[in-house]
Amino acid sequence: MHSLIQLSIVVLLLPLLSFVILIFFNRRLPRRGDFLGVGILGTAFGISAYIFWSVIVQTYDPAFRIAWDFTWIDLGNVPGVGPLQIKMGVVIDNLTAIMLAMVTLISLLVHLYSTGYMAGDKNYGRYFAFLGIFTFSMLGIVLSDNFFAIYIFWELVGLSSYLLIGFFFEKQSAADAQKKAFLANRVGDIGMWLGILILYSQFHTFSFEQIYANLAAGKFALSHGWLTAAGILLFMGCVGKSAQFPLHVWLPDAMEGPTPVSALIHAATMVAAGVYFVARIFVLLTPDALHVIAFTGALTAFMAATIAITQNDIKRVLAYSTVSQLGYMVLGLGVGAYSAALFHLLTHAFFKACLFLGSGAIIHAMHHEQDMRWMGALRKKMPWTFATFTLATLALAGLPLTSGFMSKDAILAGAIGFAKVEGGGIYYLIPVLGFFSAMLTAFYMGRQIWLVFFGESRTHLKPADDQHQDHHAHAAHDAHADVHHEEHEVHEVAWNMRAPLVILAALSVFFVYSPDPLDGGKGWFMKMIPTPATVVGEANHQIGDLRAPVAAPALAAVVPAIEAPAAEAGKHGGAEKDAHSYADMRQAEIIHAGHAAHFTAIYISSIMVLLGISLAFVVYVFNIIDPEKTAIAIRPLYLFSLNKWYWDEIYDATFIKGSMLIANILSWFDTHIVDGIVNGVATLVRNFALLNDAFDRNVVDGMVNFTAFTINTTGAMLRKLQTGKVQTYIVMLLLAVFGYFVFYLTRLIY
Amino acid sequence: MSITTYTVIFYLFAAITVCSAAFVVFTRNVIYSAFSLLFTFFGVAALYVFLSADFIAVTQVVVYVGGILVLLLFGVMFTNSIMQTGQKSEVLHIFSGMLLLIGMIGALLYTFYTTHSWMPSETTLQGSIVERIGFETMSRYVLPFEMVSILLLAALIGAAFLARFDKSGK
Amino acid sequence: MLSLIVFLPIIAGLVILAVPSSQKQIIRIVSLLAALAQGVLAVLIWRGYDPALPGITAGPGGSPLGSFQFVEKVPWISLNLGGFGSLNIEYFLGVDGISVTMVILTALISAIGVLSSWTIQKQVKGYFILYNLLASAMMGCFVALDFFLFYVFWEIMLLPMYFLIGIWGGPNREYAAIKFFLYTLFGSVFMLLVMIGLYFSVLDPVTGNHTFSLVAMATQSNYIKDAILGPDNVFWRYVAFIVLFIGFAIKVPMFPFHTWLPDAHVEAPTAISVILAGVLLKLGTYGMIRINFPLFPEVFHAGMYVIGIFGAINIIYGAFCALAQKDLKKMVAYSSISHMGYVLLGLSAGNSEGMVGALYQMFNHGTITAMLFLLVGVIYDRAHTRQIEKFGGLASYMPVYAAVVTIAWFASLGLPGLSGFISEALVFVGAFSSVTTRPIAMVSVLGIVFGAAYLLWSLQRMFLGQRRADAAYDLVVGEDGHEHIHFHDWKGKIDLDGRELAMLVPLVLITIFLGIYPMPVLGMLTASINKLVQVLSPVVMSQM
Amino acid sequence: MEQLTTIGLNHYLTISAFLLGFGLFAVMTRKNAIVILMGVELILNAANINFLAFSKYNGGMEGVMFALFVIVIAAAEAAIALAIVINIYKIFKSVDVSSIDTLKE
Repeated sequence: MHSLIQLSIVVLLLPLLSFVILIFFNRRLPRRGDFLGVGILGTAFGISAYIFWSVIVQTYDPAFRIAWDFTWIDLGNVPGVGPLQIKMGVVIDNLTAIMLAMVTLISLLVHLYSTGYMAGDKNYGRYFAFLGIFTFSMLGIVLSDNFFAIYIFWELVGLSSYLLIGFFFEKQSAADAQKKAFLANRVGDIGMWLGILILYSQFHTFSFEQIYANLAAGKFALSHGWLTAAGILLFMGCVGKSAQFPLHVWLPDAMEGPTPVSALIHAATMVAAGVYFVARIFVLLTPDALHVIAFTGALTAFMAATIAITQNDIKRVLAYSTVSQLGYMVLGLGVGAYSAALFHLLTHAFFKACLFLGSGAIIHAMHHEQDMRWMGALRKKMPWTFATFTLATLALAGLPLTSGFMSKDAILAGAIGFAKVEGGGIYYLIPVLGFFSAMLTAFYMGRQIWLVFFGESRTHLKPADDQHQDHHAHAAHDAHADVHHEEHEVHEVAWNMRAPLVILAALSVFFVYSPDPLDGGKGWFMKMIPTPATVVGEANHQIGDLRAPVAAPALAAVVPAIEAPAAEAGKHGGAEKDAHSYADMRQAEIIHAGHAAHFTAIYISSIMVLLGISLAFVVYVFNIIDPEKTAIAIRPLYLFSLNKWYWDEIYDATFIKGSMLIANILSWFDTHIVDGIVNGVATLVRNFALLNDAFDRNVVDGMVNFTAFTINTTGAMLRKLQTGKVQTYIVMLLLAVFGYFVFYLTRLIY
Repeated sequence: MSITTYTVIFYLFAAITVCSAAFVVFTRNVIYSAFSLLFTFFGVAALYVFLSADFIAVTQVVVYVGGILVLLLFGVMFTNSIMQTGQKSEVLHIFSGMLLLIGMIGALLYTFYTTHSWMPSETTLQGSIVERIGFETMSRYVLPFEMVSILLLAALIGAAFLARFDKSGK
Repeated sequence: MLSLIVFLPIIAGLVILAVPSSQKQIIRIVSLLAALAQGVLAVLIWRGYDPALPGITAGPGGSPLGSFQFVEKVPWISLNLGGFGSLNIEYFLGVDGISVTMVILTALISAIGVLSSWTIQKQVKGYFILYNLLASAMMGCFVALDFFLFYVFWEIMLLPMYFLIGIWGGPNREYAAIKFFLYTLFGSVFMLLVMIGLYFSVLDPVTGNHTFSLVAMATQSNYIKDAILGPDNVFWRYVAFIVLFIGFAIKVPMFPFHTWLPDAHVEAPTAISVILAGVLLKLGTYGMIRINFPLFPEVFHAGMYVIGIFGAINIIYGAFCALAQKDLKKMVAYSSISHMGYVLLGLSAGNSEGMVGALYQMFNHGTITAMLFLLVGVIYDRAHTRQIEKFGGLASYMPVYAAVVTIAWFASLGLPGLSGFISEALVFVGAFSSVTTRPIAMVSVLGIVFGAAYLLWSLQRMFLGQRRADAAYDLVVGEDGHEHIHFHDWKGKIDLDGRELAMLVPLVLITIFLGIYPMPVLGMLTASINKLVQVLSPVVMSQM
Repeated sequence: MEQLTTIGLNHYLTISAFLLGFGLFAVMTRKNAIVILMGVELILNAANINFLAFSKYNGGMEGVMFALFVIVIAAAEAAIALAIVINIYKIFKSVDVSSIDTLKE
């Protein structure tokens, strides 16, 4: 076993240890054991950082990959298959190393931050325990080398998300939100599970490596459509977890959880797991599946952005922003901009965590006021928060010199290239939506910054009944809740909450990733995470001829990035496919086109972003356009956005109500029809029995009784003879003798 | 004694026997029955003599007339006060009784007279048989004899026991 | 060994018979000791079991004992029936991988059931005598290898169950007991007919006599060719399979024969619900695996998808019905129906993954549902109601209870890391891998979502949020200034007490352990299942 | 005439038949237990006559011996019977056998 593997397993198990200790002993430990959680995560981060350093910095090899597995379930010598084992294992490649470091870092920072944010909560210890199990599950997803393990941790992440969203379970809305989150995830999970099953049913293994090798070797016996279906179904897992359309509805509601949790789970890590998973399965996605993914991502990005511009809750804006950004990542994967999408995952994780933690700081300082309409003028009171929040906002909006700029542009460039390669037309919708969303992002983030940090303090504007309600809702968990909280001084948060903000903001700057602020492709990340070679070469024969592939020389020039993995795949699977299969060529083309579109994307996106920010300034700073009047002017659109495109209502009316209707119908069916039949049969049998009984009593018993009656009557008659007088008997005896005598004599005579 | 005298005497005794027996049965008075029975027993004893069984005849007289009849008279007197006028014995089943009486006698007589012709064997009992009875009793019939003696003894003791007046009862 | 484990409870029952009925504590302790001794024996059997030996059919060279273990075989009833030949019934016990897991489960659940019965106050003596009789019969069913013996145990089981529900049950107990009894009896009558048919169709290869031995019956070469259920008599073999299947399906219970289950569960006392869901339902599927399938492999093969469809109906239908329930126990009962659907689905797959999953699901459903019913019992003891709407916000006031409920609920909905997940996953893996049942598996996965829906919804309504206005309990402010919960006429501890923890903690630990490392159970199953799959596969059929 | 004058077996048999008939009649119809006993004696006598008659015309001693035993047993019977009748009288205060119908119960 490689020492890195050993270390990674230690990293994986450390948060679990934290969970086990804290869930059982938090009440016996000083400070409810928060130092333990932070310490353990610190250790984990230290080890992860070492792994990151060894893999990325020292080795610096795009094809780096080590794996180790063990037999978890041994099914013995299965008839028809042979020896069959289900294995569990760990794989470390560049992506894993980066994710490992990212997850542990953000988790560590969130742990640290939470010691301030959650201080005084009555379930303080349990909170850290839950953070521990979440981190464990998330690391599990990152490290897994097979579908089964990833599914397990996938669900466990769902559980930790459930537990943490519902951390303030006394609140009805929190309880609703946690259930909604879990169920929405489950819907995605069944798709993912079916996808896994399709692959397993063909190869009898869950391992990524073996499945890809088998696919590359063309051993997939089912039709090509099944493979596309498998890809789309697996993507459904991502739809659930990464809150893509149409399962995005749970993520905004998940903001009911504590804000650090939102930062860790619902911004940086868990929701990114979906994207990470799609990246893991990227090689088996057929072009058709990729199209579905691309459109889903684009639609999600656009839809969430339109919703975000009208939300008033500071966290909800960020939540929809997260959905939108996740849409970008998914879009990126869909269009084949693999590296860019993952790059965005990483950069987004940091700046979005920073934003959430910043918003948490604001909420904390504002005593659990979340509505931006009642904020304002926090710039001076919370300078640290303001600075970091702004930096992260710039990254999110995608202004140059930030990390977000590089990654987002890489995605958009990929999208343009994709549209070009696919032949334009409707495919241009994807980059268009992407750019439009970029503008909206800039707008709503500008709006947020302005509403929160600039202008006048509007705390006093809040309607009284609203306040009361709000206060009541938070009273259960807010140790700091003060009846006169508007009079309370708003001040900067303590160091343990400030430090994470600073670190995360620092990680939102371009030079961390690339020396060239305009091109992420020159940075270490894009170099270390090359687009892997696809394993679905079969498409060559079906649709390859329909579109003219680009010339082979052009290909050779743009595919250095995919050469190494392709060679590796060939080594493993003994791939018979020709190196220039359609899917491969398509991928190479897209990468090539993406590179070509790089500067186009930069220009367009910069313009859009500036447009968006300007619009925000026009509306909120210069007040040239009155937002309220505009809202009235375009009221249907405004309401459409404010009500989140009515998805909740639609789902409630269809799926929830529908399910309940079916449930009630079936339950009625069960008690009245099925059980009714049973009882009916029982009644029938009983009635038959009654009939039978009547028959029995009147006919059968009647006959019996008749016999008895006859005998009785005869007996009664004979009884007269039974006088008890001996003489009577003698008379009869003698009569009999005489009778015999006469009989005898007659016999004698004749 | 001529054969005619012999026959006449036989018929006389036969008549006495049958008529007295009929009287025993048909009279209502128990006392009359008892006395009438005396004649029957005598008649039967006489018939025994005709049948060369003089010893039996004597025994008949001794036992029946001396024993049984006295016993019966005692019984009558024990159970009925002799002065009582209602010494009449009730009857029942008179119809079937008569039917059977006539039918039975008729049938028997019919059988005796029509279906069988009795053939006397060459040797008949002649003269006194007392000696032979003694001989037979002590040889061939010694076991029945002894058993009957014991039975008689037991019966007599039992009868005495049964018929004794209960001292404690009264 | 097996005789001991089977008859130990009956011995305990006889001992109890001698104890005066006023000595309730002694009666309970005797039962508990018997159950614990049974548990020790089960562990010994588990330790002594060689997982490499497959069992299922006659062993190599037609050995009548097969590769069964802990075999006890003595002639039991031998009657000369003149023209019909002779009736040979054997006392034939033995275990293979399929039954040894069930033996362990039965021992475990029996012990938990005794603990759960501790609060029974009505006619304690009679209760425990019947309980021990039931425990013996269940164990007997799982180890009997003679069809007649199996049938005897099967029927014996009915009687105590009838009385336990009918005397110690809820308000509508007579109806439920009668329903249960009639339903099961209906099934067993068919079983009897098939059993006799099989007897006259099978010859013991060693003695040449007719035999009831299931081992001999599972080997197709032992059948007389033109006998009533011989290989030539295809029609009657189908009829026998269907009839036998219905007999077992009633016990499972399979839609549409399931309606006795909610009634029986709602009326039965907690311990009996635990036994019913934990062990009795397994007898249905166990019977299918032990008797129905290996005896009629070709019919099974033809009817795989039908069984699968019924499994899918069970899964989804049960989940929907559970979603609509207002009574918590009824909801759990319907969840049982749903979960037993997974077993059927796994069996219908006819491959190793599915069958191992089904068997493992049987084991896990036993432990998990036992937990669910115990938890329902806990709240029912306190609040005297099971209406979900009568609770709310319990998690704040009963944290330990809420934690255990959460674990149990999540185990039931198949959360990874808990045992239920692995079995469900294997069932789906198997069902999907089989071409026959693939479409069914694709529909059945909906059960995962709806399973989560009803469980989470009930969890939310009962434990999360705030106390409802019409809740079955009051809140009082204690001396420490905190709010506490108060149940009417409940004197005990508000949160779980020691006895309840003693019942629940082992189950929780087992659930977690087997969720992380399933091989202790799966390892015992695989050899037998692989052998069974081989027996059932059409290749083997054609070779006959 | 020959038949009438020559006394043969038939004469005795006829007498015995009459005695038997009267005896039976008494047993059947009379209510008084004593009279019934008398009827029984008549029957016994009828039998005895037959025994002796057959013995006479057969020449053997069996009938004689039988008759002797019958007489002895008749004596015993009479004694017992009378004792019983007296006991019945003591219990029922009557020798009317028609009122003694406890056998009916």
